Amino acid sequence: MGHPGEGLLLGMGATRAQSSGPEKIEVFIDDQPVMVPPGTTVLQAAAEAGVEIPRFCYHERLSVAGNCRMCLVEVEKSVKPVAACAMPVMKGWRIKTDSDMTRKAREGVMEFLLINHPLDCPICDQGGECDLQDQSMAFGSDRSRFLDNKRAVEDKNIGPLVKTIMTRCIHCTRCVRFASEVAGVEDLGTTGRGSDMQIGTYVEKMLMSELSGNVIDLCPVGALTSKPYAFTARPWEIRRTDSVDVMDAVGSNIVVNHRTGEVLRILPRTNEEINEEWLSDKSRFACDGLKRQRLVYPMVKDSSGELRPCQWEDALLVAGRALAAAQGSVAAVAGGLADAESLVALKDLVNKLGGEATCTEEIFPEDGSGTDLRSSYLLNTTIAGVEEADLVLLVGTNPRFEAPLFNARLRKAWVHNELDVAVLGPNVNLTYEAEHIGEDPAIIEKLLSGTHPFSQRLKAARRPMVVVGSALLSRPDGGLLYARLQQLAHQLRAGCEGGAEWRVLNVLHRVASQVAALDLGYTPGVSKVRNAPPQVLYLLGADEGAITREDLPADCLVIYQGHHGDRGAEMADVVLPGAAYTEKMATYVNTEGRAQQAQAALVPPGMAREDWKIIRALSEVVGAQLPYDNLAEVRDRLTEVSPNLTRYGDVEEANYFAQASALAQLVKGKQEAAPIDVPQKVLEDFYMTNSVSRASPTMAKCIAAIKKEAANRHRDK
Amino acid sequence: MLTRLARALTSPSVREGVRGVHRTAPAASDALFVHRDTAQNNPDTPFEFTAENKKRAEAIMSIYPDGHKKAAVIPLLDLAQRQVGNWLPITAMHTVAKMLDMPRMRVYEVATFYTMYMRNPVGKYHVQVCTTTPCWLRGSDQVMAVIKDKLGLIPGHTTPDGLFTLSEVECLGACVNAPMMQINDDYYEDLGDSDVSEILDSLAAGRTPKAGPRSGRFAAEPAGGLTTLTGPPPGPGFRVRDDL
Amino acid sequence: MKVLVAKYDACLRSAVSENKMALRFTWSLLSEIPIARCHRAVSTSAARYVDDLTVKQVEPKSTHKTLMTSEEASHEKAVSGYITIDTPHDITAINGVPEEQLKTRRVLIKIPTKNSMQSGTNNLHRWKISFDEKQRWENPLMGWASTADPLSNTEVSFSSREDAIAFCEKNGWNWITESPPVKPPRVKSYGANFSWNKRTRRSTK
Amino acid sequence: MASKLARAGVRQVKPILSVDHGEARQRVLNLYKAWYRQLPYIVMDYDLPKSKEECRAKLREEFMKHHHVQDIRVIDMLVIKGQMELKETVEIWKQKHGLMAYWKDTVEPKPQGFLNKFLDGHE
Amino acid sequence: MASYFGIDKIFKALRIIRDHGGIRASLYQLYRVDDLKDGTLVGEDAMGNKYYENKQLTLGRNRWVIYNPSVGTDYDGSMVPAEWFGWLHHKTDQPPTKVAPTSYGWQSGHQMNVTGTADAYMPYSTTKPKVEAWTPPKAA
Repeated sequence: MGHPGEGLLLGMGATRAQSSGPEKIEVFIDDQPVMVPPGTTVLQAAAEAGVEIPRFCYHERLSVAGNCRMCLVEVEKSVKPVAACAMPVMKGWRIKTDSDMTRKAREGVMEFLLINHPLDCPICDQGGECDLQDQSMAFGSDRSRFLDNKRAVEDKNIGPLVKTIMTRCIHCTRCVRFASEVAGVEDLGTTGRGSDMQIGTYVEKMLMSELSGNVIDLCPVGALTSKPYAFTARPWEIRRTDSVDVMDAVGSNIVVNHRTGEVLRILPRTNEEINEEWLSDKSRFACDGLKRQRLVYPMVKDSSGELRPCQWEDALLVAGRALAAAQGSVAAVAGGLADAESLVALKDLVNKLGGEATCTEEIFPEDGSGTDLRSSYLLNTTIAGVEEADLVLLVGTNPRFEAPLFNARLRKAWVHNELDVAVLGPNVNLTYEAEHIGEDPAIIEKLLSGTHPFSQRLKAARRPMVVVGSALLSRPDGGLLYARLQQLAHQLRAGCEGGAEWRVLNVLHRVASQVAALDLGYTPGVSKVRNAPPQVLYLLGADEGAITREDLPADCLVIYQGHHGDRGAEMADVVLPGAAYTEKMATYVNTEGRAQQAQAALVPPGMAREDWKIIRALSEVVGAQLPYDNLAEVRDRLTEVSPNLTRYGDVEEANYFAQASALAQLVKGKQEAAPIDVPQKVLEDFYMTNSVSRASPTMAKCIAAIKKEAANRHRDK
Repeated sequence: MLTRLARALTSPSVREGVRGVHRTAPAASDALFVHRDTAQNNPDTPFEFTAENKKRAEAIMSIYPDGHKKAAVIPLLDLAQRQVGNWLPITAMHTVAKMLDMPRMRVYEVATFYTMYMRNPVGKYHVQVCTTTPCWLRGSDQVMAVIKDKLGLIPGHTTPDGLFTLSEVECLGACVNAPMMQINDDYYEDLGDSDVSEILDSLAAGRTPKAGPRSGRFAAEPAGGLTTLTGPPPGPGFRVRDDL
Repeated sequence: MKVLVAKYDACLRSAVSENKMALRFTWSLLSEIPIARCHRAVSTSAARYVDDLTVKQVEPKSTHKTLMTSEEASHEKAVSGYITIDTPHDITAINGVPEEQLKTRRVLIKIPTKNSMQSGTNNLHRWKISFDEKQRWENPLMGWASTADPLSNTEVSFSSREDAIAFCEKNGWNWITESPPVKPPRVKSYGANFSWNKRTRRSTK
Repeated sequence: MASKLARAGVRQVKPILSVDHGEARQRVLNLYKAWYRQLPYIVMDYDLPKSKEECRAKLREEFMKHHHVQDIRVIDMLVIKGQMELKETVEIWKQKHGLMAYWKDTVEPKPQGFLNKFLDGHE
Repeated sequence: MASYFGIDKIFKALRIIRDHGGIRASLYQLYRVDDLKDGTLVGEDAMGNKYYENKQLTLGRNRWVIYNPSVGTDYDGSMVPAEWFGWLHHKTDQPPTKVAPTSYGWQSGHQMNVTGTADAYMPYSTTKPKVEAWTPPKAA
């Protein structure tokens, strides 16, 4: 587990508290004794005792501002109430969270906050889930003494995602702090002073961040709300289903908010190990893509070469006959959004029919240990482990857009733990200062031999991390470079503080299905299919165009199973409509190797079915019936193949670095001269990366807005 | 009992008890705290520190320790404002932000917070009349009226010739010399009717009238001459007990 | 009583003169009056409240008991006691739920997820059960959500996970459970905003 | 997480009618006999298009449906429900179709087997 | 005499059959309208429906319509246009052939009730579907 504040404490007065060990001090919250470590704030101590102190500006994951004053509490023998969020407790303090003074202070603060807050709750999107609303009910006065006009503030246009109604703002500055501390985009601020103060960008410009949606969650009132969700629903009409995000390989925990069989919005779900409380904009706002371009009925190509809707019986028969007639010349390609259940079912089906080639679209080098050792394709340090690292070397990856929440974690460690980051690859803006050591792949060899100036830094690091991106791995010489990096990482482990416990090598994947597919024994990359084209090709949501019609013989029958009409469906002869990630109970494995299960929020639209069921039904039609009839049995099969796939929430230890490194030494090859590159360099490249986000109108609006923003003369170039 | 309660509740004392605490309309500032592109003030407005000012800026920045250059933002903005002539174009803020290696928004914050940074063009002479209570009691209304008559200005506006801008400001800390006004960096105090028009006339003619009290006082001493400290200061041992 | 009323009057007067909310005082004072006395004064029920609990109440003799045989009497005694059950508690035979609703439904037992839009945590103390989603559709009449699944609106909360599991097993549902997220300790310091040589120094301050 | 742990274990509970299995069994048999004897009259009263034998077979089937129940309190509860049902039937508080529903003549059978269920719908 | 033995009825029946155009036609008529009556043709409307009257018959059965043979048995009461409806239902004794009905500019032509036919109005949803289906690209 990470200790976010560890480094933070060292430079400050509170050091003595830490250095004197875990000695705890006793304080009394409403006469109830609690033992807390020194340096704990009053608010945290109260939380320890199960007493929640009202707050607006205080947020666990942001710096302490202490400007809303809502958390005032009485401390015995103190003349004035103290702000609980900023005040560290002292030994023996008796804190009264429900005394007359406390209540009066809260009522007073509430009254001041409401002086300029409009009474438009009935038309406010925050209504029903508004901290101000709730706290004024709980702590405010039941009448107003304010008879004058309220102030009005003009709304700002900060992009297509966040809607601002600045008159509602209570100046908690959570959004300002989020933008500058977590997102690393210093575009929001407070202008003016006194009652004229306002939150905004001063000049009209867009909030250009891949995490901008989080300010909607942070805003305790309705000043910042979601633009795509505006006036859509009320929180009490919504059903909430816990799920897992698949837009990147981080596997952020989400809550799907839905009503009447329609996803209305997606909110983050707290998971300290993965996404903390944040969510990237793509994960949050691409959900309207789930309503566009959907495959809702099976389709079969007719004699004129056009896909025609048909019944399941027909589609299964056509696909089944072709599979049976192929005599084992069957191959499968899995896309980035596939779940472990359908992956295992598809692999079982193909193998049962005598096929060998089950591939993924995403490439991973097979040289050296390849995908045989689990530790060579995982983010071994784990995402939370970044907070313990002191030096991170990013090779051929732009985590800001490939895994925004991993990047947020890096930034957090950079801010709080004095983490140093170095980049080998294009010099992209990572929102924090990173040392750019070059783009030349030859640097890797130099780092290994210790001749590069940066090697000294790497050697000196107590807990270094090497993060390899999929852009590097998909290079023609990816296998060679990766082998060298494996050796480098193994070399660095010797000098590490944690010894064998600290794992240096990390792979940051781009797509959600990759780790599960590799765990299940899929072959990364489609070269197998390309070299030996099968008679029947089964695409499981493969939409990235890794394999095209041109790669296949004319008589090859392509079966596409997925949820969106995209590149895969366009080249298919038979289309089987599957379920999107919000519509199935499914297992996803993130880049750390952490299996997580998504609950189904909706049922698949129209005639679409859950993916593993389609494969199971097809297997019966072909006559190679798969031995599972329900989800529990499929998961038993998953456990049989790879037990970690059903240990939900846990990261399985993978620790075969020495072996992998030994095998890596055997890898020989020619190194290309082309510089290390990443596909996603600027924010514009972030929004549309898979079939769901490509179908999303909101993502299209984001790209359009960014293109328009390029002409904004106020933007700091 | 209930009738008594009802009577008590409707009695004048209770009804007055619920009167508002706040009766005045909130005075909105005349300044706008967002930027609007205008012909004079837009991201293309040319601004560059002069060579001389650049040297000054370097000197200012060198005062602050390494890594804390940002602290120089206030003096640098002031320097820029003086260079442009009483106001601060947005490009000047951008230049300062770049020099100090800080995000533009942080400079905007500073520039909007302090009222002495004028974010829109002002005249050559920025006339700031204090109308806070002491000045008001001593006739700041009259001062305002004279300026209005003379220049045809209302607060927040500039004369067509671009010479004068009038602002009504809160206390400038010269209450003993009320009424007063500030023109650019100079305080003109103890203003009578003729003083105001005389000052304005001489400014318009290109002369710089003498700053300070117009009543003949040196500074803030009593108007009718000194009432204390008239003699020479007593020597050592003054009022000390004889036996010491 | 008289004293109290006088006290109440005095209080009311002072309350009014202090421009406080007189009504609140009225209630707080009324609550000081002993309940029993109040009862006698305002109760409309036919049964009189018995003040004196020291008098032993004599239970009227019933013919039912008199006519009982000794066997019946011992049975009645046994029934009023406890019996020992060693089979799992399972009420599926008597709760009238169709069989397919029992075998195919899956219950998720967890503490509700915190709504990330709000900072309050008071809803996160009790365990809730929820069923797997069945089809919903928009009702063509009004556009409201319709479902054919009566269990989908089940709202039952439990004080512990074990209670919830016992309830699900009693009703014959398959269950899975999720643990609430763990909260690591976090060091918060206002001073960090102003630290001299750390990156936590905030220019927004 | 695994599901369906058999949570047996001896518990002390309040009885409903019976204090032991023997007594519960006696109650069940009594109820069965009462129904059995009443069946000819029920067929006659309701003019059921079923013979006595068919009705008896159905009666046996309905009782045997719960033969696995071991919990004394559940048995008691089932006896109480059976008693209520009998009373309603004898007093002609029910209608003919209410009784005919036991035969489920008009109920469409649900699809069986994975493929049939798959083709039929979302289950 | 003939009436006493009911022979005239036979003659009458024969006459009716003859009027209807023979046995075959009469049987068809019987099959089509379940009735075989003799009457005078009062008129014919624009749709080709023929209106008959036989004052010998009892009120309520003395005026009738034989629909256009082209509709076969697929006829409907609403095929009678408004001007003949009044006469047919004894609201007036003047058939439109005798007293032409007043015609106004705002009147529209007669339209039978199309319920149950292919022309019937079918209510349809005007709301957008929640999920937009993908349309495959047209083959080149």
